[in-house]
Amino acid sequence: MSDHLPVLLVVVPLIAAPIAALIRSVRLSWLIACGASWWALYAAWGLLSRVRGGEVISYALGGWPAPYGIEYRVDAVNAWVILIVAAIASVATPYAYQSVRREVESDRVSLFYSAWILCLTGLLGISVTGDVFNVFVFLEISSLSAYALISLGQDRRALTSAYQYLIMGSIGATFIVIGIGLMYIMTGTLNMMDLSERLPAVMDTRAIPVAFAFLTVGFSLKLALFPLHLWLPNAYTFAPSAVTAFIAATATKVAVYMMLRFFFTVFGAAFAFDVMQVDLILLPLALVAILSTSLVAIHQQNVKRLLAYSSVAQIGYMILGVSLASVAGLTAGLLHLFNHALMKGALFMAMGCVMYRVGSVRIDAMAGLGKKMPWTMAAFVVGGLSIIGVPLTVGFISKWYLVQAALAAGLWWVAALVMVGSLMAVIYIWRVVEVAYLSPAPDGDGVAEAPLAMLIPLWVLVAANVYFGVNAGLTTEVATRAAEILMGVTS
Amino acid sequence: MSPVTVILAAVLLPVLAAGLVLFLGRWPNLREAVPIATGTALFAMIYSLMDVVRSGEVVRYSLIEVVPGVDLALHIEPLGVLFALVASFLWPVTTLYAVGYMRGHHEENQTRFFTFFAISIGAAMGVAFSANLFTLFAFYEVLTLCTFPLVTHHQTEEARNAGRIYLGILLTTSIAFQLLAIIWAWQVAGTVDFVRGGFLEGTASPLVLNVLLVLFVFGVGKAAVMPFHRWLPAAMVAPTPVSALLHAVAVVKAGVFTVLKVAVYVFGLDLMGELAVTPWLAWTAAATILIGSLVAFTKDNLKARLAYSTISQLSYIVLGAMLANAYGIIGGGMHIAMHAFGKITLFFAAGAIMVAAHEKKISRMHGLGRTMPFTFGAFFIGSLSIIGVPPAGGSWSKWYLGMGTMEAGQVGLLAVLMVSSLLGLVYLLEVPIRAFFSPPPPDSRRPDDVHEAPLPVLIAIGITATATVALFVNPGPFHELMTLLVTP
Amino acid sequence: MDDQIILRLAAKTLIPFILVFALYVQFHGDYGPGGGFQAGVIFAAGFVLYALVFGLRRTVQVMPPWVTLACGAAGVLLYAGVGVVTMALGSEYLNYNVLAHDPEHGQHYGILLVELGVLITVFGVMLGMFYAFAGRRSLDG
Amino acid sequence: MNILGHFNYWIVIVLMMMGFYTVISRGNLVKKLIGLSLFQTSVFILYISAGKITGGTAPILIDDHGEAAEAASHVLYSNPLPHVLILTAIVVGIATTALGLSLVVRINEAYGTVEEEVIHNRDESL
Amino acid sequence: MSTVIDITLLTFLAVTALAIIRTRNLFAAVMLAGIYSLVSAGLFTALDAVDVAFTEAAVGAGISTVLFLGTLALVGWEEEKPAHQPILPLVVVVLTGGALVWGTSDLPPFGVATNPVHESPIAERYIEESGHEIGIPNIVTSVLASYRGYDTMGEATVIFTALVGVLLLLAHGPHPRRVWEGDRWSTKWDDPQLQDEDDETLEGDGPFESDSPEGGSANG
Repeated sequence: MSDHLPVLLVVVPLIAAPIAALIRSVRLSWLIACGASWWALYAAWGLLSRVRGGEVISYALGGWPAPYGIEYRVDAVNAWVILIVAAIASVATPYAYQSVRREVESDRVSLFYSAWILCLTGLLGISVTGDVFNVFVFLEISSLSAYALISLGQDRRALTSAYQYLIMGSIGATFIVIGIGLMYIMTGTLNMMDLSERLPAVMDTRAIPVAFAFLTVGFSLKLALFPLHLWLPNAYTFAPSAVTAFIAATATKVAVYMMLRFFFTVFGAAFAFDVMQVDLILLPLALVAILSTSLVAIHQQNVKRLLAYSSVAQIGYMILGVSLASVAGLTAGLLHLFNHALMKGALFMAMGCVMYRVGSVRIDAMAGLGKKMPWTMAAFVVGGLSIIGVPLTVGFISKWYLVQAALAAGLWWVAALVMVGSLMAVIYIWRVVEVAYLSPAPDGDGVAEAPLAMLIPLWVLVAANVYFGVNAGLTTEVATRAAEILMGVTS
Repeated sequence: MSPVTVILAAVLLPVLAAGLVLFLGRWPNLREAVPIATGTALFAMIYSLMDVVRSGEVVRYSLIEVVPGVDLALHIEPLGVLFALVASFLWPVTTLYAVGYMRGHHEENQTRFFTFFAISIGAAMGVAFSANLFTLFAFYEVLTLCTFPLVTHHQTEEARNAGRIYLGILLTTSIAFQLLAIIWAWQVAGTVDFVRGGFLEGTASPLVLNVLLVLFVFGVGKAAVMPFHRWLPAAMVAPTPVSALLHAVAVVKAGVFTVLKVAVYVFGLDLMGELAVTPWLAWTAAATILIGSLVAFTKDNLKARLAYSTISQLSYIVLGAMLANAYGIIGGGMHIAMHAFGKITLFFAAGAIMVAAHEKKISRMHGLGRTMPFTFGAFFIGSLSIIGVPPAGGSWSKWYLGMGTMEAGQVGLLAVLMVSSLLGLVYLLEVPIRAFFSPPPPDSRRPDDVHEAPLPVLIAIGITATATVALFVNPGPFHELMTLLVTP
Repeated sequence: MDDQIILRLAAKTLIPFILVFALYVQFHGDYGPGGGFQAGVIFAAGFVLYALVFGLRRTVQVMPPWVTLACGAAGVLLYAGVGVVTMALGSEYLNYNVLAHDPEHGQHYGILLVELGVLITVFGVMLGMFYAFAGRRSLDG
Repeated sequence: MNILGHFNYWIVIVLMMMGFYTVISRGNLVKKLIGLSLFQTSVFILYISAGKITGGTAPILIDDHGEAAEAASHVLYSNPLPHVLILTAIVVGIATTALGLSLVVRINEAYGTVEEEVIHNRDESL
Repeated sequence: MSTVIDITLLTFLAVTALAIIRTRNLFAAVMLAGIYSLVSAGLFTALDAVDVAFTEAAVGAGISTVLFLGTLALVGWEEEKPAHQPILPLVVVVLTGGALVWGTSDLPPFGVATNPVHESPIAERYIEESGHEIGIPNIVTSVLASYRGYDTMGEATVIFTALVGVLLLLAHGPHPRRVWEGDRWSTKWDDPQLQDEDDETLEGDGPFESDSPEGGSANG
């Protein structure tokens, strides 16, 4: 069975989704979702432990060898992303039970979990495949289910933000299709490895740079790179809490992965950075993203929105690492992929707990929660410290590598600006912490600590934030290995 | 007990004590006995490290490798032992004091207070024994964060604003400057492990090294070198035991300790002496000394005056480091201890006055010396130590610092030290003189039943005042440790 | 009312042909244009026509909404299931060669089954969507 | 020849851009979706154009499958792969449109309008 | 000859697209979009893509039109006049289009058999080998269901996802909200005019029924 692990990773959730939709019992469909995500985690770990040493797993779907059929291709890079997605899913799904019961009508919950699993399926499918058109198909599975999940928020603005996301996401996907089409017309192939062999011959045509540009714009839309991030704050703010925690921690990460895969594997770093000089665009955009959206985050009154803007800034950190186009920079970016998933997952889950008890996530609604919901707010503090980049949290590890990569590239001012971004994080996180701990609570609203079923997943993520901040050996090893693969460096 | 066990215990025992405090929250006497007992045991254990230091044995313990090449590690060296000795001695004393103070003041949330207090000590111990810049930075930040709840203890608007300034300055400087400097050092040198004589020499261009030194000195916000000193007066809204132990001893000394450690173990005195920016930093410290003293003059609030005095005195130590010679380091190191004992005595006294007479303003302390002779007597002794005159310990450190300026050929700096001492003479001694020799103001609405503070407070004041004098008679381990530090 | 009768009569005559045509499209897909997807759409169109002429309520009685969801799910499961079977038979996922003794027949069976899966899914989804939109105003049409 | 050889592509690009323009310039949510499907349909034409061989025929083997292999060498078939891709893309397109339309229906119920500007104003005033 | 058909159909498409942009009658726009699909289906036939043409006709002109009309029946038939002439979108579109024209200017010319797409071993294998590898004449079906059968499974999953999404949004009449009223749950229907995130109150801890018996699927 372990030979089939790459495909089983995707197919098991894919089979679970229709079953969950048909089952009328809320609990059973939730259990199916849990099972699917835990399976994914198991499979992801299996894949990662096989490719950690540098092995590449290739799986020919339908028995047709690449490039004639669709190939699943797993190396340390996507095994890493798959692990991130599966790990977050397997924590977020147990968490969802209570939260969803409170926020989604019970007669929709089965379908909700079906869409949830489909979203997971899509994200895993994108990450595991070695075929560019297959990317598009699974991208749409994850996107469509994400639009539907987001639209289920209680505020009516959930609908408009889902619509906005749908339009921008579809434009992005169509751009990607155009880019894939141009590449296909120039080479006649869709397999990533095959493309990477055939593209050099046609690199000096005009079509390939344009294909590159369209793919870059398409992925930037999907990963919410400034200034194409406009869909993200609304979507994260108004989606149901569990959905926000899940999607915020995974969807943009997978989009970053796709961008990496196309830049480094399909086109090759030499083309992307020496010919196209995409770093000249990405680096400034990343810096502007970090600074401007952190500034916007500082002024938010709704904490989920605040965290959403913070996400755009954090995506800036990842892209910053990518734009350095060095092993160190990519390591930083890939590390932050994982680390940011942990911290944002924890923060949004904490907000889900607040939503569950208080019914609002505005800052003024947090007054006195430090005492009333001590575990939830303590989790928020740890997650927040991680965002800030305090040592002994994962955020610090990311920052350490990112700054070091910037300094190694001689960009001391970039390193300094990264630090400024951290300081802005101090402000927006501490605004919340201050209100939670130093403002008196309104009397007698009977707010109590969130249920254990939500607290345990939340604290699993918090513990991971600290554990991987203290013992980053595994994460740095895999991220470095993945970065070396992308850069084509053999160690 | 092996040295490694001791340094591990030094970090962990206070944290365990914190857990126990939290657990025993409902039984106040038991709860407060925990830190006193732990602290005493801790002091005894750390004192046993003197032998290790004397033997010159290298003791390093790596807890965990965080990222490849960087580990969370502790080690034993003279400067750290000195800092740990001071902090561990004063912790139980301050706890004793806090028992009297907090109860006398009817403070709320005492369990939370004692818990974070203990954690802060653990963090300070971590700073003292850290074996590399990363570990140092980690504990430094933990110390910042754990003291935040103490600063904002009263949860008032004032406390909240103070907390913002406190955290704002300390985190800003540490993240924007210190962390950047640490990562930069790692980038150029490939290591962050403390090595006697430094590890930066020859790793980067002089320009980069100069920039690094500036980043380190200003990045240690806890050293309160101007213009990053505003957090210290702000932190005075905290209950007095916090001001006494943390903002006169543990937190601020963690700052200047870092500066000294960076000078000795990251740059090395030789390299420091060569860098163009070092004298400039010395003069920045000198300016802080003078301005701090002058501002202290204008403060009528006793704790504020002591805070500015602290700012001024901390820069003595920074100055010592920037002199880049053995005398400067010895003087700076000893001043960590001497200033600690002197200043804590002063803060204890200030708190005692607040508890017993509810007075904060110096201008309203006329005649109080007659009802509180013991407190004001101790205040007098503490003042002498800060000013640097016998028979108080402070005279030793000032002597060495003066020698250091001569050695460095900086007569101007010597003059600054002199002037500052004169200023101290005036602004500190004003308090006991008013208390003892002025009659009570006629409009005084002071209650008639003012008498000395509660007994635990007095015992604590007695201990620190006695120690201040004793350190003049015999500067003992502190002098020895610093000599060991500078003699290869 | 009279022309309604004519309409209904025409529809009643037409719908079976539409459904048969759908099946033709399905099974002729191997030889000419067509296949599961087109057949599914046409099949659904037959029911849509029924609903337009006879009203949603009667259509729902013939083909309840939950059946459409079940069809949508069942088709996907059938498709994915074929893959699982090939895997169980010791080959790659969706490698139809192992479904029969010789690869060519295996491919035939496999394609037949997965096209059937597509037909069922597409039929269910299209009709289900139509129900959802049309039912938005009221079930009585 | 070159101009003629690319004329096809260029009209397709004009079509694509008309759809794209409709999506990003129109305030009516339904119109946006019409534009989106216009955009996508035009991209399909780009793909299919690429698969065409002048003088070729639809990729359906004309002989009985026994002799298909030999037959294939005599007949020029257009490339089947783009067709397959576009079949998938069409389905994805309708899926997106359907989901978008159901969002529009719900937005209309929640706001009483499907004009972007009006919706924006209503939420601002909240 | 076929080039003439091509050009004619493409020109017709452009005119239709222009009309769609210009008209503010949504019914007309939907109908024109249907025509657009039909014409492009014709174009697909001319380009030898009969399967695609069939599907485009069924979906673009059929299902899609039905769904659009169903929506319009619910939301109204007229589009409002835009308040101002959108300049920015125009710039974006011109830039994008310009980039594409530039990029396609050295694309292999249309319809030439030596283009990489046709020379590629992949297409060659499909055309030459599928006859005996798969054994059915329609190569599109072979590729669709076998060579790239996994994509098609993804495609089936995509539309299933769409159904799930549509049902989540539309299956149960206007969005009801369940509110705990002290002793029991009651279903409240949103008043579109009165809803505010801040007003949302989720009262205390009500006894949720564990598995609602009526819960579940799409019985509309």
